[in-house]
Formats: sequence, C-alpha cells, structure tokens
Amino acid sequence: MGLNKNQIAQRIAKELQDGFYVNLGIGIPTLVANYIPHGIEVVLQSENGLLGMGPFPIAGHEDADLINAGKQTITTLPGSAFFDSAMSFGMIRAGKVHLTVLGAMEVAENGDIANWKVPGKMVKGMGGAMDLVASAKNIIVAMQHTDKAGNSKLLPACHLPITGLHCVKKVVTDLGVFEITKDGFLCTEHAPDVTIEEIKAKTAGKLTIAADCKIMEVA
Amino acid sequence: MGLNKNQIAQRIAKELQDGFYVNLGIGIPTLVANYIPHGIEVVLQSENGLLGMGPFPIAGHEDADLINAGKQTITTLPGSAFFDSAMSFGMIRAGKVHLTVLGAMEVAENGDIANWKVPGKMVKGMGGAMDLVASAKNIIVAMQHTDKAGNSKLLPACHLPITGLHCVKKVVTDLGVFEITKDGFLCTEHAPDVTIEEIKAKTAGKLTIAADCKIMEVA
Amino acid sequence: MGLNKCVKNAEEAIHDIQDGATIMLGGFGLCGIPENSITALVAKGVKNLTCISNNAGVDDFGIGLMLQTKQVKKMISSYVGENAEFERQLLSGELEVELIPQGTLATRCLMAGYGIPFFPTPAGVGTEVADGKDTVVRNGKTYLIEDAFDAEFAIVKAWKGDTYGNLIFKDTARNFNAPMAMAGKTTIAEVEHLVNIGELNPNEIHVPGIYVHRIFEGSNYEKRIEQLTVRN
Amino acid sequence: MGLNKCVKNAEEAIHDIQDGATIMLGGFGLCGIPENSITALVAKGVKNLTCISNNAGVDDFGIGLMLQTKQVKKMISSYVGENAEFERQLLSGELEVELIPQGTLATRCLMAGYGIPFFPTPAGVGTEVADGKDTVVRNGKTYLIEDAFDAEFAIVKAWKGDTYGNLIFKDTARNFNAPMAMAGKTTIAEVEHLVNIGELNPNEIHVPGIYVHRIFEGSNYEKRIEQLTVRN
Repeated sequence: MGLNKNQIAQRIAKELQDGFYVNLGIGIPTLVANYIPHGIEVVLQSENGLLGMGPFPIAGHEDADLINAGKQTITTLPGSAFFDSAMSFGMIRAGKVHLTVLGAMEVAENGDIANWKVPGKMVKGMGGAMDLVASAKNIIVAMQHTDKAGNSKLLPACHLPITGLHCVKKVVTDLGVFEITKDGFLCTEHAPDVTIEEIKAKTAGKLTIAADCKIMEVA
Repeated sequence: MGLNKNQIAQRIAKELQDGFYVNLGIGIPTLVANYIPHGIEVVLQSENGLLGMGPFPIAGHEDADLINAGKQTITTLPGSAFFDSAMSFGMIRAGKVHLTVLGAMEVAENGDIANWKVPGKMVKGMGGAMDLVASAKNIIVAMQHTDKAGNSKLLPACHLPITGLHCVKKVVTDLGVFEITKDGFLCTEHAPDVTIEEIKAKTAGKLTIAADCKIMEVA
Repeated sequence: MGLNKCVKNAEEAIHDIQDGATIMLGGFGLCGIPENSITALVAKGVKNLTCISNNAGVDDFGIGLMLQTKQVKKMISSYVGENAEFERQLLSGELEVELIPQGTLATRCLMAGYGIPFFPTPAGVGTEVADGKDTVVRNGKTYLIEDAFDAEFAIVKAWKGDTYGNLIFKDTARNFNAPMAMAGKTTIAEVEHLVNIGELNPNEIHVPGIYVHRIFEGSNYEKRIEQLTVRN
Repeated sequence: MGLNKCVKNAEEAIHDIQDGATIMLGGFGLCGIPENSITALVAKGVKNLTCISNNAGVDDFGIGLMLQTKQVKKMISSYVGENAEFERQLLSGELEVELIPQGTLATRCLMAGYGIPFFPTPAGVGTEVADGKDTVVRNGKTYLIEDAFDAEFAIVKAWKGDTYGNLIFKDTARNFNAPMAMAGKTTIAEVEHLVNIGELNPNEIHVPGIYVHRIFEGSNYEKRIEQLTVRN
C-alpha cells in the first residue's frame, strides 16, 4: 500500500533537529509542519519574507498582508521576523537554512532534480525552487515513488527540464527512504507492507538496499 | 587675498539645488551646510548611515549612537532615515546622491583626484572617498589653490596616489571656480582681489579663462 | 519644495509612463500589490509594457487586469500560475514571458539599487535558465552571472510613507516592494497611510526616501486574499 | 532549546575564538562597537588576530585595547587614524594593515551574508586598491571584482535583541554591525537590552536571528564619544 501523504510528512519530520531553520515547499512538504517532534524547536522560513511561520489564522483573523509562499493566510509566532525577498534569498543562498523540503517530478540517482516544467504543459515558473536547490546544504524531496501512469520518478537521469544539479540528499516516497550516494539511491527504510521487490521494480535509477534496511515507523 | 574657508563653502553652497541629496566630506565641505540658500531644501547624507543630518546637538543632548562620518555628535531632522553602511554605499554607488563635495590634495586637469595618501606620511586610509568619487555623478572639490609651500594643487596630472579617475566636475579654491573640461581647467569665476595673472601663475594644469569670467559673489 | 515627493493620486504618479515602458511592480501574489497604480495604468491604456513582477496577478485582479486589456507585451516573473487569460495569451503568442528564479529576480532588483551591475548566483546552473549566460566557478561551485535590472519605473505599495518618500512595509507585504523601490530610475510609491515628515521613526524605515521619487496615499484598497486558509 | 542563542556573557560568547582567528568587529569609529566582547578578547589574550573593522579604535578604547596588548596581527579597515600605538606598530612592522574603501568593506560583508561570492564595484579603479584585482567593463564603466569576506567570527553590538538572536540597532550605531552580523560563520551579538521572544515587533527587526548564533546582554557600556561637538 505504501504511505499516504501525511505519513511521508511524518517521516520527514524526523529529520528535523533542534534549532533548525527549515524551508518547506508547497504540497506534502507543508504537512511536515504538523509533525514537528516534541521537545525540539524549529523555525519555518517562508521565502516571501518571514522567519517563524505560525499556523493558519483563526477564521476572521486572516490578514492579506500576512501570507506564506503558497499564498495562504498564516500567522506569526513569538520571535518571528519579516524581511524582503532579496534578504530572504540572501539567507537561503548563504546557507543559513538548515533543511529544505520540496516536492519533485523526478529525482536522478546523482541528486539532480526536476520539478518545475513539463514540456507540452503550461509552464507556471520555477518560483524559488531553483534558488533553494542551488543553495541549500540539505535537501530532502517528498514525492510519490511513481507517477500516475506507474512510471518510476527515481531515475538514472532526469528526463524533464532540470531544476538543479547534484543537490538532493534524500528522497522520502510512499515506498521508502532513499539516500543519494555516489552509488545512486540507497534504500535505508521501506514502508510497512511494501516489499523490497516492489521498491526494486518501481525504481528505475541505480538502487542499493542497505544491509540494515528497516521498516519505517509511522503512525 | 583670496577667499577664506567659509567663503569657499559659501560659494559651493550656490551649487545646491532644491531637492538635492548631498554628501559633504570632512573639512571645508562640512561648512557648506551653513550656507544652504534660503528657499531650497536639501538632505545631507552621512555615509555612516543617515539621511537628514541635522545640526550639532545642544550641550547635554549629545548621543554616542548618533554621529556623522567625521565622528562628530549630530542630530536628526524630521524626515531622517537610518540605514546600515552597506545600504549607504549602495545608494552612493547607484548614483542616488546628487552632489558630493570633498577636499583634495591634488586635482588633475582631466578630473583625477588625489586626497588620501601622502608617501612618507602615516596613511590613515581612504575611508569612503574612493567609493564616493567612483560613483557620484557630480563631484565638487573644495580646497586651497596651492599647498603650504606655494605649489599648485591644480595639476597636469596627479603626483600623489590617485583616489579616483576622471571624476571631479568642478573645483572651488580660495582663488576661483574651475570647471573640468576636456581642455583642462576652465576658470569661470575669480575671487575678489585676485587677478587672472595670479591664477595663471598658481595653476600648473592646463588653464583657460572663460570669456565671461566674473568675480565671485561672496559675503 | 524639492523634497516633497507627493503627487495627488495614481493618475498623476504614472502620467509619464509611455507605451513600451519597462515597469517593475511590487508584490508577491496579490500581497502588497500597487492596486491604485494598476487601476490607473489600465485607465491610461498604455500599451506594450514590459512588466517585471514576481507574479502576474489573477484573471480579475492585479496585473491580470492589464492582461485583460492586452497592455502587457512581456512579463518577467518567477511564477505565473492562477491566470487563465495569461495562459491564453501565452499560448497564442500574444504575450512573451521570461521566467527567472525568484531569488535571482529579487537580487537583480537589489543590485540595481546598490549600483552593482551584475552578480553571481548558483540558482539555475545546469538548467535552461543558464542558456546564453556566462558562468564562473568559485571554490568548486558554479555560478551564473546575472545582471542588475535596468527599469525606467518601479511601482511599489507600502504601508506607511512620509512626504520625503521614506517607506515602511507591513509583514510579508514587504516582499519585492522594498528591493524594487530601490531599483527604479523613477520609483512611485503608493501607501496606505501618508504622513508628515517626523511622524516615522527613522530607525524603522525600510526604504529611505532617497530611492523614492513620487508618493501618494492610495484609496479603496481591496487587499484581496488569494488563498484564504484558516485553522480548523 | 535549540533556538535560544543566549550565552551568559562575553567570556562565554568568545570562548572558542583561537589564536590566528579572523574576526569582524562592528562599529564606526567608537560608535556601536562591541565593548564587552573586546574586553573579553583582551582578557582571554588570544593572539595573531586578523580584525576586519572599519576603524581601529583609539589608543585606550575599542580595538585600540587589543593593539596595546599586541593581539592583532592584521587590520582590514578603511580608516585607521586617531591611534598612536597603531601607528607605532605599523611603522615598526609589527602590524599588517590592508586598507580598503569603506563601501567595499561594507559590501564585502553584505555579500557574504547574501551568499554572493564576489561583486563588481567602481571604487578603487585606477588606484593602488586595484593592484592585482580583476577588472571588468560594463556600459563603458570599469569595475573591480571584489570578494565577499570569509570570516569565522563576526562580533556585533545591537541596541535590542531577543533570545532567538533577532537584532535591532539604534541610530547610526547600525553602521557595519548589520552587514557584519549577516557575514559571520559564527555571529556573536552583544546587546544593550536582551528581551524575550515576542517582545520585538517583527516588522522592525534589522537582522533576523537566523544570522545570529550567540547573544548576550552586555554591561557597563561606556559608549565613548570620539568627537563631542555641540551647537554654539
């Protein structure tokens, strides 16, 4: 069966460390904020100009001047700071953000990522994705293991237009956790009810199963 | 006799135009602030991070956190804004300052300026002078026409280490007003009691006397 | 007096924007967009504009209004979704679009305001964004060389401003408004609250008035919310 | 907790600064200098420091104190007057000095904080500052290529700060403190008023805490005035 989106987010949340500044992309990455482990503090960076993104506002308290990078109304938290878009990408480029989580259409076994453009479809733009992937020290991709047609999204090389080169450190999919190593994808965890055989069948890129590959712990 | 320092400053103040943002260097340039013509408004930029430099404080009201580029205690004015040193030189580099007035040891007939270093003497540094002369659109030099030994400071070429190339637009000295043209110094005004002969004798660089060269009006 | 940057309204502020002009427009999505100035640009009917703006509005608000009236020749943006008319014009070839990374967009504005004509950024290396651009390697990392923008006009929206043009933004509406305000050869600021000099704390100013050429107090701000999301 | 950047005092803040370190020190003249940290550096007796600071203090205050104790190997500054011991060490060859234009100094800090490894500036073209540097011509104007700083430590002084390291500066004491705070691999901030999170207005923060690694409330600020000038 594999994990649902919330479970993927829950697994990625375990990568958070106390004191991390974190940028969460749109989609599954946003859900990671719901699973921040107890006992640690992290600050969410929204690249439109906020450190310390809080939860959605209570109905009636929304403010058009206070949105996140997905254009959703949000709130601040104690310790928040606002800044402009140039400083926002300045801190991203300078490597001050510890962890970036984003979605992808394809990830290559060398860490290349494609997530902004599908030939033949209306191109909406890369937004901040190219800046994030080119600058972040630690990038985790959250995505489904295969596309709707069942094709693997973990590939020997990206087919779609590239967003960034050699940047992804880890991929968490509905099937498992995959580190990018110099030998390609290293499966370190697999989802409950998902067999290694299924992972092998659905991974087009070079795949190694870790000797201590374990079952993902998700609720 | 020539002009005194206050008269040089007074003459330069006539170059101010309504709405100008102005950077005044240390020495005679600072005195220009005392002669802003009635009926015009200018904003003084202090490159340590202030637009809208006001007068010195009343005794007892000085604030160690509020100084000018000469490290003197100052005040703000209504409409002042503080910023950091990077933005300060950003606005200078971007040409937002309309007029820069600074002192010099030597000015060459092509507009080169030397004002930061004398070989054999302790070098204190260029401070913001190289940024200002390299960026400002309109640079006026305020200085004595000759050095203490009587040598001309308006030269065919600078002998001292250069601060900036081809940047000075006008020089106001105790003897007169000199525009930098492609034909060298053009004397457009001379001080009362100063003869054209004296100016010629004390100007080592190529000098032309304007056909309509007139007597400087100073109090 | 020369330091009073006040103009009566948006119409006067944009009076000299001509057909074919390049205009920066502040805002992120619909957050912090210069609503009054956009309305005035639509009313003026100026054509063939090149608009530098992170987004292109929605069909019936923001830059979308200028797309409806076909005033835009080219958009330079990082993300242009949420706009059917935009898509139609793009597919039909009526509209030219240059997509650039969001951080590159913001930094090209900032650098214009800082008088730095180009800068290296790793964003876009190895992608089609790199096509035709110079690259340079520093400490083993590759960078693209990107140019500062050179725009005749920047139109921004601030929360408060004084008659000298000093600006304070509110919350995430600062976004591109601050760097664009610094980047325009002529910068027009519309503000929710125009105050006299002396009423803003000089420590709290985000963009000093030296960067701002015209300012007016806007009216009837709709401040539309693109994605209303509330807590369960 | 991980986001609480508080340390007890200057001694703890600088505990891991070792002989030979490169340190940025904020301030302009004696305005906004990190007094407590300088005192702690003198007490620790760390040697062979490279100090990046716009000025070098006066004989008996600021970085001058570290010159008296001969802790500084090299100064990178724009202006170093007003200091007899500095002059003596320079002339005797004990002290190395690199003079760079003030705007270049500030921008080399900013660019470090923005992850931009180099930038072009017209400052210093045609002067000895240009020696050995690459130049580039854009639109007929020549620029020097200058590198962003790469400093292990930045030590700055702010007016207010919270436990997350968000900083607010006062008046012209912002100067180099803001860009240096952004530039340090480890940034130490001493503040006059340390407050809890939630006490600073997020719109008024000059340097967000993401750039700051250690913060403490200083004590006994002398805030010496270098040129006391008053109205007649």
